[in-house]
Amino acid sequence: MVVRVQTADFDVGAELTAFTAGRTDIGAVVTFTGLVRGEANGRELRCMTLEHYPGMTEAELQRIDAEAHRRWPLQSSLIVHRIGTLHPGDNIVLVMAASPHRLVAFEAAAFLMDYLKSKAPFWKKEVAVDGTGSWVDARDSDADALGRWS
Amino acid sequence: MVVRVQTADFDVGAELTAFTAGRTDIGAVVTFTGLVRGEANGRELRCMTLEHYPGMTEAELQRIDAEAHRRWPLQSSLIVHRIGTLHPGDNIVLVMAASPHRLVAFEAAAFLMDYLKSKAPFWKKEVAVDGTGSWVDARDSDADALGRWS
Amino acid sequence: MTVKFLYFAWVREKIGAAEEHVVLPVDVRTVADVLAWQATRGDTYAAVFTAAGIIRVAVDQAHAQPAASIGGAREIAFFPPVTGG
Amino acid sequence: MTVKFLYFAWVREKIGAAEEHVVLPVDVRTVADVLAWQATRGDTYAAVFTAAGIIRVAVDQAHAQPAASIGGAREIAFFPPVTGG
Repeated sequence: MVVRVQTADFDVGAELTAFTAGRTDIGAVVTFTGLVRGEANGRELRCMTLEHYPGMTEAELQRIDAEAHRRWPLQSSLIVHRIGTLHPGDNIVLVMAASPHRLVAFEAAAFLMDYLKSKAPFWKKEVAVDGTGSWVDARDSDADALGRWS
Repeated sequence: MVVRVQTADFDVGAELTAFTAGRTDIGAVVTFTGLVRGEANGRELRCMTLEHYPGMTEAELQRIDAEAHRRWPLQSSLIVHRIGTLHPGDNIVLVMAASPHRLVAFEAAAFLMDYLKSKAPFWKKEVAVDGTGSWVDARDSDADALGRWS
Repeated sequence: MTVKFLYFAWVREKIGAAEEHVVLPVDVRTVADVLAWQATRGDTYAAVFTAAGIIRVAVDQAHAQPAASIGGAREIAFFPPVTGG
Repeated sequence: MTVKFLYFAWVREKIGAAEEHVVLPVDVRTVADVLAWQATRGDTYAAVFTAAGIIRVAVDQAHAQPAASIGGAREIAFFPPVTGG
């Protein structure tokens, strides 16, 4: 139910504390954290730039989040996605889903990530240690992952 | 690859920081947090006591963890389970699974929870606000969840 | 009809602009029409837009399929398949 | 053969003990045998162990099925289905 796009890092512990604060009805929280890997297609990475489509990004994340709530009885959800320049080991994305029971929380968190990967207007450009930049290609496996939910 | 049973609370943010510290090969971390719900079968809960089988608990969690590593290319994993008296809103269990890609991390974390629920020797006794205590029955849905992995 | 065009990622880099304001011909009515029209605007555009099926389109900040109408659109964005997460 | 018996959760509460040291008859060879033998040890044990199929058993800290041998076991635990997580 909360969606944010930001350049700053996020603090998973603080986000989780806020997510469940003052509530005693939540039984299960599934949290996904995506991180920048130091290697891509056999090349060592210096950094990565995340570009997005201001306005549409937030609208699309809201649509994805609403769809998850339509499909599952979620008590709460959170999507935080970083933009700008990120380095190996940095956080990229955070997704949380809460429900009374764990299966719903697992499914909804996986759904949010699959949809985000295929629908949210973000693009990654990788810069290798030799300075050469290249836009990341969309992966077939992400389209396949999306197919699970149709 | 780390398994702990403890009375103390756990700090998810600190655990996650330690889990990925100094690494740039991890792309995805899935974290499950289980919490004490304030209501069970229509009764308001005062607290819950978690009993376990010292020795076997750790051995069984190690077996479950090893099985997850046998099935998936996990880079890291963590299981922390609390024992003793817990109150509504308290943390009960923490599971983390890390891999280069998200599908493996999601599957392995769900697997760890399903196996833990059905195999790890913990027992919950709920105490309602009126003081009456009752042992929690095993749920058929947990046995069903386990069946997904065979 | 004047429309704002937006370009992202390698589409933006190849076109050499993030944004344009364009007067669309009246017979350009669908997403497929606007993609075909873009390919007629010179070598640079042709190189980007001739490879049909690669470029994704959003109309007024929502994903749009080739058959979708662009009637009344104020903002049309062109970009490669998304790669966030 | 002397074996340590452990009881957990409501099995422990009904038996009234967390631990016993027991001399097993020589013809008690499997998990099923030991469950049947427990049911013969008086009313309290009969009430707990006659409801066959409910009580789970671990032999030397590993889950054991009814047909499993208890030969050489040092520790046998009896408990209801687990409910952690």
